[in-house]
Amino acid sequence: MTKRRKWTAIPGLIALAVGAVMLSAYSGASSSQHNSPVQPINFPHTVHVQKLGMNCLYCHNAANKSMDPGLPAVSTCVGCHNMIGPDRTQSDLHGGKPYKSEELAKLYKYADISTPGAGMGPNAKPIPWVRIHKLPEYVHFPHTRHVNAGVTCQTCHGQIQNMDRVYQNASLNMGWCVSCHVNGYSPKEGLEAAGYSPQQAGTPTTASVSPAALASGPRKKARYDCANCHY
Amino acid sequence: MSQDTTKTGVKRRDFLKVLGASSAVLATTACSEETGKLIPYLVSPDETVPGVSTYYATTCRECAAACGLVAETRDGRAIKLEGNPNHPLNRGALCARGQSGLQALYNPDRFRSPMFRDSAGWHATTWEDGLARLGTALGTAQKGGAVFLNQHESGSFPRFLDSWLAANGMPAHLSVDFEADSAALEANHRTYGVAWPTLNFKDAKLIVSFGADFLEGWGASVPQQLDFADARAKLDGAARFWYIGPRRSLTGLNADEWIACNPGSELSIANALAGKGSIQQAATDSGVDPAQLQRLASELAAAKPALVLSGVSGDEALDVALAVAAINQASGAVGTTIKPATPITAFDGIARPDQVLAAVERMRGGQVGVAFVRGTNPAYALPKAANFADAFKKVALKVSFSSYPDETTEMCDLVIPDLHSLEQWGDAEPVRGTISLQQPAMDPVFSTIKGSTGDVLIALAKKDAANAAKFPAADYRTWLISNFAGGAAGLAAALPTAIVAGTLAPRAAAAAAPAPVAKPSAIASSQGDLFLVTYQSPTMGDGRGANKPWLQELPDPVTKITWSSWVEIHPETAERLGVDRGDIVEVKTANGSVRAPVYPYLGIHKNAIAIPMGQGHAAGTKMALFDPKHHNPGDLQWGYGRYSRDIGVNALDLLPVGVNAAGGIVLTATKASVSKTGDSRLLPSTEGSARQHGREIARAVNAADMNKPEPEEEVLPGDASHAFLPGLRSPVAADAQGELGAPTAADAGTHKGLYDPNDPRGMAKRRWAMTIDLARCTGCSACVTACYAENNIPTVGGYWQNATIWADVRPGFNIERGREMNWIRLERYFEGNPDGKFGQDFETRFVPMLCQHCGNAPCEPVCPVYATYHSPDGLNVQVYNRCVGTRYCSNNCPYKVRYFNWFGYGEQDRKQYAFPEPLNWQLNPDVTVRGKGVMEKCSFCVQRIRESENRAAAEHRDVQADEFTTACAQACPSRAITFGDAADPNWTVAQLAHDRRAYHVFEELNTYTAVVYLKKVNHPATGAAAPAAN
Amino acid sequence: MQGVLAAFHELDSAVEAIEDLKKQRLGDITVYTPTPRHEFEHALKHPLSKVRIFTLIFGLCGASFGYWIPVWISDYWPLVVGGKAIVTWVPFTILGFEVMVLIGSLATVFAMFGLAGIPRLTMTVGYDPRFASGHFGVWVVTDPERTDDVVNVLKKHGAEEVRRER
Amino acid sequence: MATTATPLPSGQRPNIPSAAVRFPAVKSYEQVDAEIAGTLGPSLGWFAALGVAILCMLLGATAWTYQIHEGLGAAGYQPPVMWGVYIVTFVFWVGIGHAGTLISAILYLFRAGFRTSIYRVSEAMTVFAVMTAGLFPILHLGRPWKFFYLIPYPNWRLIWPNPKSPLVWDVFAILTYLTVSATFFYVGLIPDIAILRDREKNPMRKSILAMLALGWRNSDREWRHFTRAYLFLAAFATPLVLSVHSVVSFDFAMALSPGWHATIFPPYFVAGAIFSGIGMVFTIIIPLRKVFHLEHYITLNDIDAAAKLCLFTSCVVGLAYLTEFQVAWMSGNRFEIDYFWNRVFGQWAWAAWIMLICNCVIPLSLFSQKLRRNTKWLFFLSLTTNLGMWFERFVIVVPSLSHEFEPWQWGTYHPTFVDYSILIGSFGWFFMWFLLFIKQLPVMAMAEIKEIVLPRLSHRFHAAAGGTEEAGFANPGLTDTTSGGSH
Repeated sequence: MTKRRKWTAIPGLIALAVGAVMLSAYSGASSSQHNSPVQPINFPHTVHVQKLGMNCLYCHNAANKSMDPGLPAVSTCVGCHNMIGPDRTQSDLHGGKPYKSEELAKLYKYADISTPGAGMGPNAKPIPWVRIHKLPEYVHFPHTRHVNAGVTCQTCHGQIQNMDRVYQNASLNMGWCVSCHVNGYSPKEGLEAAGYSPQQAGTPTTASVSPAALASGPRKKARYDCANCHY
Repeated sequence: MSQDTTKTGVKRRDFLKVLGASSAVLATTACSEETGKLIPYLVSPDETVPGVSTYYATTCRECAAACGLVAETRDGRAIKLEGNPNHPLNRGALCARGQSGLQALYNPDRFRSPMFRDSAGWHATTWEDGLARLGTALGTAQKGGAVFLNQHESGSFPRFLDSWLAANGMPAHLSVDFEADSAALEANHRTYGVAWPTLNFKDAKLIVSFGADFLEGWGASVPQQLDFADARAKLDGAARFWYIGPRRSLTGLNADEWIACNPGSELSIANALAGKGSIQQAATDSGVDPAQLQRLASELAAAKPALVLSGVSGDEALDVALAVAAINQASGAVGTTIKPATPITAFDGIARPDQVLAAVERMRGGQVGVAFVRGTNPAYALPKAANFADAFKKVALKVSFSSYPDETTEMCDLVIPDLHSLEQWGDAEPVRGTISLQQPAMDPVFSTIKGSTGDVLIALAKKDAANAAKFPAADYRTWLISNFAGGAAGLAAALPTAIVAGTLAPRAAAAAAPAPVAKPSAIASSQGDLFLVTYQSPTMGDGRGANKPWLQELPDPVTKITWSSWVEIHPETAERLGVDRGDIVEVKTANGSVRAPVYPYLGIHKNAIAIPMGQGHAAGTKMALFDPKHHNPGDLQWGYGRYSRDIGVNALDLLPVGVNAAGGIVLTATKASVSKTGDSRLLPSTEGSARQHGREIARAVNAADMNKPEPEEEVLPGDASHAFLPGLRSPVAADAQGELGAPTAADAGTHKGLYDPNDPRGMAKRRWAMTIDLARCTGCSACVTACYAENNIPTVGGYWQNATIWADVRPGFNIERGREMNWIRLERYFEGNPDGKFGQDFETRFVPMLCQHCGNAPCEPVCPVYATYHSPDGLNVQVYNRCVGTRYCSNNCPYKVRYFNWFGYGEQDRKQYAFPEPLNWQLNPDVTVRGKGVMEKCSFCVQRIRESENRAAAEHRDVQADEFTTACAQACPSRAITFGDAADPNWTVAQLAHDRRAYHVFEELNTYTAVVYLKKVNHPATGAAAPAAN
Repeated sequence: MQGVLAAFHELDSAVEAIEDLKKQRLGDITVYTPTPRHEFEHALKHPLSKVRIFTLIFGLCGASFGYWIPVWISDYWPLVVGGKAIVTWVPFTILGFEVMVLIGSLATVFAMFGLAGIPRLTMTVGYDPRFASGHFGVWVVTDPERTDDVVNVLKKHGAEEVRRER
Repeated sequence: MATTATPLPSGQRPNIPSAAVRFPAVKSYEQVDAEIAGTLGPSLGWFAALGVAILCMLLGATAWTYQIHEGLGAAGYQPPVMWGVYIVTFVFWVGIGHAGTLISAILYLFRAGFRTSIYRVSEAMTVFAVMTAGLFPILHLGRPWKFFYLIPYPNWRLIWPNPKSPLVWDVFAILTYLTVSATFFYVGLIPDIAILRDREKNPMRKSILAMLALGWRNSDREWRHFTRAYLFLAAFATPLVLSVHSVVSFDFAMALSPGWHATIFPPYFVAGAIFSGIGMVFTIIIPLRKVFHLEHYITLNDIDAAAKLCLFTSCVVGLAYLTEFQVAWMSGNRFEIDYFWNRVFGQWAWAAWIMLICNCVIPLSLFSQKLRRNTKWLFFLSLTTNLGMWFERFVIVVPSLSHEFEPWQWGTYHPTFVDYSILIGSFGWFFMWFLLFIKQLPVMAMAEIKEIVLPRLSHRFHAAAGGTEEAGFANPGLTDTTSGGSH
């Protein structure tokens, strides 16, 4: 009947178990946050948004009028890239040197474009993009409500304009959604999340509201009862 | 691709199948799941926004009436059918059968390709090969005596068809509609010169129906219902309604008084009322109290104008119809309540059934070389005694254009399946002077079916040098445009409403009626002591509804039985025969016998039994030709699809081939003997107790008492509050009582969860509520099917939808167990005649019962996980993904309107899956498909509320009064249901809730429901003892 | 630790021995008894157990915590159910009570463990398995020089066996 | 007319049988140890019984697996009867558990002597019955894999269980009850485990027992705190036992359904629970004392006393039944009146009559002392009690639900093989644990029995006291008060 010091481990084990539960509950380990799959075409948001200054709504054209943001049809890509082919003799990228774009070659293959300017061929196929931001099926997320309320895309999606490969910026779990509904969306933080400051030039503005006024707006709270999203 | 877009205006199918699979959403999946692929459009269709519905106006082809439809499509798939508000017939309403058009479109048993039969059996083939085979076979066929049996439809197609037949040296087609009342059509022709005058119920001072079931299939039922409801909703000075017949149908149950006459005695009564016979004689013949007939006669004499209708299907049907026409004329109905000047042209050109029988005899005689069948199913819908199968087999070449396997198609040699009406072009002229256009709402579900029958016929004509010139059009659509008054531009302009003024070329006169093939008097050849009444089921029609699960699952409005056949017997007779509910009896006539369970029914003559038609489709031989990937349970068979297999009996097996003077088949002039078999089964019925037991769920008031002040009620301290209207103004009753503080306290943060923090008006802004006017409700059940369609409600009656081990595999098993999922159900309570004696009248009250969205909901506090709670806008919300399935809420719901997913009806990998491909294409992407183990219930169409709010927010405005409504309210053909915001006086519902007839069900439980019922209004005979109204 | 362990077979002998030892102040006495006997309590005159204090304090803590949880939950995400107030004090009494019992009784047990010195990791000195069965044991911790006195007293009162232990 | 009264012929002061010393056949502490510890060690019959129990449990487990796979539709639920055999059995097992705590805690506080010999078995029964009962709320869920939604723990959904729901009260009550009764059971076992440890030769088993005994040494310090703590635990367990079944009864009483919505439910349920629990105690101890040859510990006097308790609770339950009818009758509420009429004359009348006969009629036989001391009759009666109490819960759950407010939704109920298998499985699960218990741990509290057994005293003492009375030492702590008659 000597030492049975093993018992002293029990409180430690319990503490460990509690810790693990808390960690798994709060770490968002079950979320697909930071997921960044390889896409069939490595679409550079950086070039399109930063260099070319394209508006998100140019391609994701339903984001302000539908639950779905809308995914650009292949014809939307072809609209510009019908002329801008893989073989770039002159480019503002790569220091203006001629180069061949692998990614655009892939696009031409999907869209069945033989030579620039030829238009989409008969064997065109849609591009099977890999989905990154996926809410569970029982959640209804109306993009239109958020976009029309002035929530910047980057608030949820992160600074897509700086992403070479898009990844999931937010955890997208329920607590994350609800926190914003309860505490309210701050236009200022939203602009900051988008990488803009109210004083900075080039900050997007609406016709009537100046960036500074926009940023000084009050926090916008939203309903957070269950049936807002679950039905 | 792009030329397709211009052709149909809707090209988005291929890749959307992929999207569709992911839209069929499930509540059970956890957060970490496969995220899948995002497949974009190749070319974005101009008029669609992903996630936003597009609406196409078109025409319903589920029955002959040709109501107007608006098909809601989402991402290229039709997901819901609504009535077209601009259409002169249905004015925005739509019946259950019309709603179910989608399940014809997406029927999993639809032919996926042409099929041909050789000595080895059936084979599927390609579209081109099928057409080539048809061309070859036709080339060698003997065409002189060809028969084309087409499902009756109004519009240009019949003319096109006849021109094609003529070009090929074949006689004109027969436009068959077994649901049509030949006697009424004939009498209308003789009296008014039109097939069907418009009936004006509103101006009638008295409505009398001789077996005319105008609420459920006789004539154009939706407009008739709308008008009837309007007539009865006048409350003051509304017309009384008498129903005369051996069986009280749904229409009969809506009558104030029922004359339960002997079958076949209608003529006597009609003659007596027309002044051609004596009341005494009529009373003797019909076995009715002469005093009652006398009262009818004197009321009729006083009512100018009256509206008397005949829908008798006995052998004297035409005589009754003509006598009724005489009564109408005498009461000044013509021009006032019966308007031949604006006829319903949808029924023009229906072939008389005796013409069909004559064609059958020609087949039997070997005079027919080619027979075509399109849509219609004579092998099922003609009495077995006509021996159609025998005759049909003698035809050398039999071609079917049917979209679904059926008894007739099984006997054919070649099937070139037609497109569904939602996939093809067409037109109809429902009312003289109005053309209703039919445009495809989506691309064909099966790309392997590349054209409608019209396209096929044009393609065939083009192969023949002689005919090619006669059909220069590229396809049927081009043909239609070339025949359209405004041409292509006019058509395009008319398509947004699909309604255009104009008149189609009249149809070729129907061939002269051939001599009747059988003696009109069929009773003589029958045996037995009970009259057999066979009637068309309001849901199945002549049998074509049987392969649609929504219609199988929809309880018969009268008996509330689903997925089954039954024999209605009066309780007195049942007692005499020693049978009870569910006992299986054998019904025998000279022509055959069937076995079916007994349903004791107060509304049947004690000398008669009634069997509905529409079930008992042949099981058919095996046909393993469908794509097995598409979740087909068990062996695939011919017959009429999986949903109709092994269900019930076909009442037509009992009938002789009797034809009345109008050429219609005699349905109710046979006698039958009934014998007990000793077997019995539980009826798959949704009916619990048919009596209210004094619980005042369905209340009624006599019209005469309406204006009397309510008797002062003694209020005892501690009694439940009867002042429910304050409760309606606030989402939570406790708040109305001042217990949760003033609504404006919201921003103070006291009860932050109750309010939209951005809305300074706080929670009192919205209280979604509904009124249901029982004076208008006819019990037709269109709301039920509309709800199924809108809310992805699974049907649970399929024989495979049961457990695996030691399970009963029989249709309707889950419904026997009370597991039906009807979020809105129609309760049908009988009042009066408590002992079930024949001869004593009884009253019927229909109550649509759905979640009452109580302000003090008993279901909410008992849920351990907040899966149900009260939303700030007054909804009682069910959160499927939070629900763990304790079912406590259902136990605590006094209205019993919560439904549980006992099996994985919504899970694709489950045996019990309710939406086998492609039925799941219909699923509404805005509504979660519930997985197993989850409670669900009426949500007041919360997805529509959110959609409107989202649209309003995007447009920076508030939701406006009456901007939208729920699916049930939208479909309701009697406009009994009104939905809206009771807290905002601009909404109609807020006004209706203050009606003097308003009451809440189980008010004494203090639930503060959001559903307000308006009492039914009874019109008892003046002087007669009024049944107790409460 | 050093002392003398005696095993008695008779209850009265053990009690008398203890009383004698106490009278002579011959060291700290521990009594082993197969079953609690009041005779020993009277002889040893120990104060009342302090378990009750823990029971009271933790019972009260439990009750407050038990009330606090539902109140906090209800207020954290205020959802209206059945038209009831957000914080309903009356039914929360049930949770308050249950948690009081839970925490109070667990505290009682752990207090008992603590006060009684269990779980005891060593029991090599001053114990004999017989004490769990039929014998009464007296364990006297004492100075080496007084050991003999103790042994004498114990033997005098009829100890079955006396053992010196260290 | 008699003019003279007749005295008792014996001329003695009347005595009652229980007035004898509690265990006349138990002479010494060593005998207690030997006889009770001697019941341990497996036998062939025990293995057979355990095998049967495990098979039953596996049947239930299989049925549950099947039910999870298929969905709850595999069970016989028929709306509106949304609760069926599972909830019936849940309440049944919770009820069984209650007698154990009653005997070990309440009777401890009341110093009822007959408790000593049967309380360990009863307490084990409590723990295992609550373990069994605790399965059912999970088992009857539509989505049992989501049961953790009921547990209040911090989570990223930021949403917690609804503390207003009686089912959450259930979670708290059942978990507390399970924890406290298991603790109580274990604490009471510590001295006995120490006895076993000190008797054990096998080093492996000995070290396990040593661990379980937590180094218990029977020292006066240990006993001093132990008895105090035990008293407080008993004091906690006593209101707990009343609260737990009250909370279970709230599952029904808080609902609106006629037949459920009644304020009488908590006391009615508690009495019913104790009644059924004592029934189960009889079912267990009557064979046990026979097989283990413990008749001289679990004496007829003890059984007699327990039978009186049984009779008393039966009368309370009967009164509650009558009160329910009376309340319905006098309420003037047509839903209530309809329901109670339906209860005894409607579709489920047979169940109601089984309940009434088993729970109210048969136990009346216990007014006869002869039958109270007839173990065969008591065993039979215990079986009818179990049956009757199961049906009592059935009558509460099923007919109430099938005959609620809405006549259109009146229905019926047909359990399937899944329901029955899980019912059988629950018995298998319970008896599996029970059988494992009786061969591993002493079925009686040896240390506590020793309190009652006279300690060995010296010859000197006997001589001094004149050999007549063991005056100073004969104050066994917890003998029942009636035993004073022999002094």
